[in-house]
Amino acid sequence: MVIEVKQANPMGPGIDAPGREMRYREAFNKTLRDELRRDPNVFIMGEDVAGGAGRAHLGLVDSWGGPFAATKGLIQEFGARRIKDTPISEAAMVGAAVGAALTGTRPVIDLMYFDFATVAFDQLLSNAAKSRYMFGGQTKIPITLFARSGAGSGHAAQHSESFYSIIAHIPGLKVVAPSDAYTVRGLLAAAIRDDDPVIVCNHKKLMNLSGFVPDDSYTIELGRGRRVREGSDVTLVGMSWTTEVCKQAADKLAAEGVSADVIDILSMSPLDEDIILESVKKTNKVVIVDEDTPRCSMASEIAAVIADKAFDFLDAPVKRVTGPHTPVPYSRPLETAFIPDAAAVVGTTKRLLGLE
Amino acid sequence: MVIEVKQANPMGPGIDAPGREMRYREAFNKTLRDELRRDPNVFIMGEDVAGGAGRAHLGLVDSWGGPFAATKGLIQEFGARRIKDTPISEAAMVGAAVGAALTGTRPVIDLMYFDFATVAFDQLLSNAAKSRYMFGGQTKIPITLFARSGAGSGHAAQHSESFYSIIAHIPGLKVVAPSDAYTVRGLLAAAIRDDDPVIVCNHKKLMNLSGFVPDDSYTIELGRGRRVREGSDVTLVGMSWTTEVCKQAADKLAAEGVSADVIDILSMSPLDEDIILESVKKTNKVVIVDEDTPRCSMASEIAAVIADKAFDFLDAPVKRVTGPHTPVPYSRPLETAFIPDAAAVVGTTKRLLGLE
Amino acid sequence: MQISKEKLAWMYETMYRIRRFEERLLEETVKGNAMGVAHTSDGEEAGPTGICAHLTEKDWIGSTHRGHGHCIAKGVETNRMMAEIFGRLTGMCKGKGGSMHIADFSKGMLGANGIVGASVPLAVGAALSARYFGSDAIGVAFFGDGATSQGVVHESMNLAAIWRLPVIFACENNHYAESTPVEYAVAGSDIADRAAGYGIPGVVVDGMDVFAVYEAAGEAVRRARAGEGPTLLELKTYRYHGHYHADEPLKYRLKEEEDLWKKRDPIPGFEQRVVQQKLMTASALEQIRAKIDAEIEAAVKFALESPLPPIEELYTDVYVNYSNPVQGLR
Amino acid sequence: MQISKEKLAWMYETMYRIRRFEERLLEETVKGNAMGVAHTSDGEEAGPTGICAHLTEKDWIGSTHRGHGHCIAKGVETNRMMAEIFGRLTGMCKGKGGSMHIADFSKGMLGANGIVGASVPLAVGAALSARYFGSDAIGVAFFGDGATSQGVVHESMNLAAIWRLPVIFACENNHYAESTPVEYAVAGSDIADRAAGYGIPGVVVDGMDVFAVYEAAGEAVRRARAGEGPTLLELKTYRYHGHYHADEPLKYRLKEEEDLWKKRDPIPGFEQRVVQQKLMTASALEQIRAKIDAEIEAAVKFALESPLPPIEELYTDVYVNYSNPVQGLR
Ligand SMILES: Cc1ncc(C[n+]2csc(CCOP(=O)(O)OP(=O)(O)O)c2C)c(N)n1
Ligand SMILES: Cc1ncc(C[n+]2csc(CCOP(=O)(O)OP(=O)(O)O)c2C)c(N)n1
Ligand SMILES: [Mg+2]
Ligand SMILES: [Mg+2]
Repeated sequence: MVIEVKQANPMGPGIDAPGREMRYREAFNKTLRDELRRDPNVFIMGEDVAGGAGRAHLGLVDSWGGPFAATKGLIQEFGARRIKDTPISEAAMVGAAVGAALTGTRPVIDLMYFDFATVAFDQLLSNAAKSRYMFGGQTKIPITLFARSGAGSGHAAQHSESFYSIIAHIPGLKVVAPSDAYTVRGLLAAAIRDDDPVIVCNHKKLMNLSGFVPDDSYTIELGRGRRVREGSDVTLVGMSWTTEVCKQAADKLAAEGVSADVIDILSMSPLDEDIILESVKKTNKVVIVDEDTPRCSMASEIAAVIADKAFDFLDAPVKRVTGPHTPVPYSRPLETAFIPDAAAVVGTTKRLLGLE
Repeated sequence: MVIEVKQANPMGPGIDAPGREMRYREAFNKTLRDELRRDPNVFIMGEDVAGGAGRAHLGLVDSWGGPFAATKGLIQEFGARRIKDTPISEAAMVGAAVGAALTGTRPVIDLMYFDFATVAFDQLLSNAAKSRYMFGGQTKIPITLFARSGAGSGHAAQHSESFYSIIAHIPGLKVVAPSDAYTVRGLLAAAIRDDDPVIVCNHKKLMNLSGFVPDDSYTIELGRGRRVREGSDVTLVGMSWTTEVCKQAADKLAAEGVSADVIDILSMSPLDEDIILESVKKTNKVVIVDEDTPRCSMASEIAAVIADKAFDFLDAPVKRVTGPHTPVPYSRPLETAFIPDAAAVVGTTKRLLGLE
Repeated sequence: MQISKEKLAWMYETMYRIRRFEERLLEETVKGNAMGVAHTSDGEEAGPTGICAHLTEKDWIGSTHRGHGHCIAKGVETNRMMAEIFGRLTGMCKGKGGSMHIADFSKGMLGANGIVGASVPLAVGAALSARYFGSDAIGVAFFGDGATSQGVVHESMNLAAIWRLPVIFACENNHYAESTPVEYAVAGSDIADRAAGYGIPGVVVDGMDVFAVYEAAGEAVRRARAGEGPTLLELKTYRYHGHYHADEPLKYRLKEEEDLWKKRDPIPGFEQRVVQQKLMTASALEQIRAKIDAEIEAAVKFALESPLPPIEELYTDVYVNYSNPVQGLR
Repeated sequence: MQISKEKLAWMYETMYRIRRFEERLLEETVKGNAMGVAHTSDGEEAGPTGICAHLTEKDWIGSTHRGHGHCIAKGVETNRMMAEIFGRLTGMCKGKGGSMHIADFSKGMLGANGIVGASVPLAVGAALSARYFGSDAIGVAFFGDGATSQGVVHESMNLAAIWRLPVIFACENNHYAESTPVEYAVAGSDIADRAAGYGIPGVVVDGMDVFAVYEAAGEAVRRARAGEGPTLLELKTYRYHGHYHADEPLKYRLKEEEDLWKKRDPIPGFEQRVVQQKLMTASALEQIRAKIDAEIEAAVKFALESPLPPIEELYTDVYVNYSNPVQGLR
């Protein structure tokens, strides 16, 4: 089933389908289960995805259930053949997943924290991304990787990365960043069914938020963004957690009489340039909000696309609101200050509109 | 000595210093020697940087001299203590370099091909870049890494990367890309003397080009770009090899009556925003030329900076001329087509100026 | 094995300091006073204590996400550690690092590290420096059983072996990596067996017995200082609590197993032995405990009363010099 | 060890095909007909031949930058290999991969790979697939002595060992990684010794003797297919030429050493043995050589006469589906 997303209110009862409210993490888990049922070639690998590996004989199963309970309850239904606990060997895991994908399976990898993509980075860049091209299109690499990104949980510099841009930069990879329970279900399903390597970024701050999710399985096309607020004075572009921030900012701006169009990009590669350009052509002003550090970021890319392709429609500088060019600090007040918030977006927008 | 770079002709006799023409690779090697002499805490590690390791007793020394002869002739003067051949363990090498830097030495690492940064990527991102911050400024990490970037030598997808943007994205790291024999000497010396981790990218196509190099040692400040052609109609921004491409394009454009200001950024992080913005404020039009793939690239970053900070001066869309969103192909005609050339820059510029 | 009175007292004090620190930290974490995640190492005290007993401030150690014990054994002050975990400006890293990134370069502590395996190349690098400068300092890498599956650990062992670097690979095999049992994730029988592949000694050590650790480490330190190259020590040990403060270990291990390990607790084991052998008196031990109890209470108080870092700290310490900083584009 | 007549002939043909391919390729490279860098494997023919003799098209191999021998032993057509190296559209990868990226999925050849060590996790992944599908196919990872220093190789061995995957780790120890001697870069005595750390068999094999390789590989293949897990084979061998076409190996090794190895050349060694043992006649061998000589000449001609890929090929094969391609911003 492909559910049509009603632009006006894509996350609530606007979706014509039976469903219910559930948390992001629940929608994620449910989708993994759906896809494992749907396609016998799909299997999951990762550290502690079941947990307590090899201890079923002691009555200990599903002892961990994956980080943030992503894979909780799956081993009971699918067994250790399809829910595979691994050693702490991300490079071998991703490399083996590529090898397995090249030979007919569809591996899904839990990388735990997004930061740990770094230890498997060569496997991503040199094998997952390039094999199809280097081998002249002989093969495909249907792997899905997922990981938790973002600051906000007191995990400090090595567990709080948002470097989507690094992945989006790489030809051969795809990257998506769901922003709520509805989109994680559709994007994760699309990622797993896609024949190319896809990285799914789940922001920690989204995990426990609830939203409407249809009962039936559905996909959201990779490479399509969505409009989450309709407005005319300024375009706010959000991604992952900052879509939530942009919605909050739009609500505050509305209270001050400023009508913001909020675009949630959802896919970072491919990027839905059209929905962004269309909005900017309408509002003539744009603020791009990205938690990641600023240099060569998704925010930079979107700004560059706009400055090229919507230049004639722009009435004001293209603004970026991003994290600072620093690692993520530990202490809560600093960590909070790192993450772009609604106040920052409102402030930048009002200055842009000459309202402050 | 700090040599003043005369803006008009920074590479030729305009530099008031005795010197001579030499190849890029020779200037590189000479600088390593200078810095090894200058500071006893500087040492070099890498695969085959001397070559034939452990065979001096057979009369075999300096058997390889590093990729592209970067380290040729150094072991004779500095010995195996300071010119250290390593196994093919980039991650351990970079990690150990960080550990060594944290404890008082100044390691210089030859990563061979830029692509191999991927296998050491975690050490760069999680340790080299973050240690100072995570540890509250207790320490510094004075390491220099150098590697060969770019397409053009028939090495195909896994040996032709230009992903500077990935490194420039990371807070805590610095990246420079010399564009000729003069700048490689100054930037490499500055990198080695700098107290932060610096990555020096040497484009393969620059290696054998010659240019004027002063005899005395000098540094070029990290974070400063330079103007290599003075012009008024359009700004061309180049980096690494594409500076050469921009110069060629500027010459062709000059022949057609178009006066191009060519900015060579030299440093990617820190980025000299001022020199770019100043030029754009003068010419009101800009074409950024980057061999790297386009998404979240240095070209994107520069475009984003311009679209924000020079918006009011822009008369036309901000244009990027980059490699395509593909890996680097092997076959020569395809590889040649991958790399932005002067014709592409001229074409884009003329379209931008309404001349085509 | 001869151990001086001072060293014995130091060992007891250190083990007990680690224990109290971890216990109190867990309590404070549950109360919400520690800002982030906390991985405690109670149960594993004998390892860092027995090893660091041989080290001075000029030696270097690399540590892990479970690093409090390493820090303490290397002499890092508990009040500045506690303050760090509480996110305070008075913390070892001004509150910017937290539990997983406590470092003290003045004490030869290269930093706890949140990336599994990272301690290993860093300690090798410190050993490389020591050799470079001709000092007799050594590096010690603490890492877990789970970390043996990180490629860089292997690379580092090979590198240290071919260069005969003065480094000790101290693998704390506490039998679990998160919930994953070592017998599932690590091939081969003992982790110490890996050493043979690099032509270096690999020694299985009772990581619950500080005397056994002290002895094995003594030989490894001697080798390192003498230029004979690295040693791999596998310390068989156990963490009493979960992987982190909120983890419930009985989901993946049996109560019986926990009980067996706790019977071999390094602290009472030490007490019995020194009292029996009349090396220390019960009241001397008691005095040490009282002193440490007070120290840790003071550390909690110090941390709680310390100021949070000002927002400007967000932007500092990224570089030594950076000409064009970008402070977030707000 | 019983070897059928057909297999014997296949072995000879394969070794000689590799030899001729490499020799002719070097000549063509010097002429400028091969577009990029070429790493040749003459001297090392016995390894891939003796191993692949046990494999069928459903088995998988992973390969290296020095991959021509692996390709040929696994049945990849020499004309399409040569065309690939000449950058032609008729090449195995349409000229987009070149020497370091020849793959043939129809033959179970997972691709040569320019990243040292990369073959290893890929072959482990193929073995994982085989196990997943319940087939008795196996994976073989060819890699060099230098590659043992890449962390992912270690990680992959551990992973394969704990999962008892049907994979063979075929380390071609040709004693050099570029100019670096194995005794400098690789700690321990034999690379095969590393296996013990993972609890799997490690076997040193005379990599210049195809019969020795065939025998050792036979047992490794049997183990793998029987579900007994991986084996590490260390094939002691030698590359006759430099690291790549322009390298001069006498800068880092002695003529005497080269001569000693060449005395043990696998091809004349094979000839003498089969003729002596009357398993094949000199004229049969001669016929095979003539056939192969002609085949390789034809391959060179095929490659030279083949078209270059059209520029549009630059943009294809990046993804299976990608909704918004960016074709370079020109
Ligand atoms: C590269 C990397 N992968 C995964 C993790 C997540 N992680 C943190 S601790 C841990 C388990 C470590 O086990 P072990 O090395 O045995 O140390 P222990 O926790 O038992 O002290 C894991 C998987 C990480 N921090 N780094
Ligand atoms: C990760 C990585 N580091 C470095 C290189 C450069 N390089 C290519 S081949 C080679 C030597 C490989 O030696 P070995 O594994 O023994 O294989 P051999 O060339 O002897 O067949 C090196 C260092 C690379 N391709 N990949
Ligand atoms: Mg453990
Ligand atoms: Mg070799």
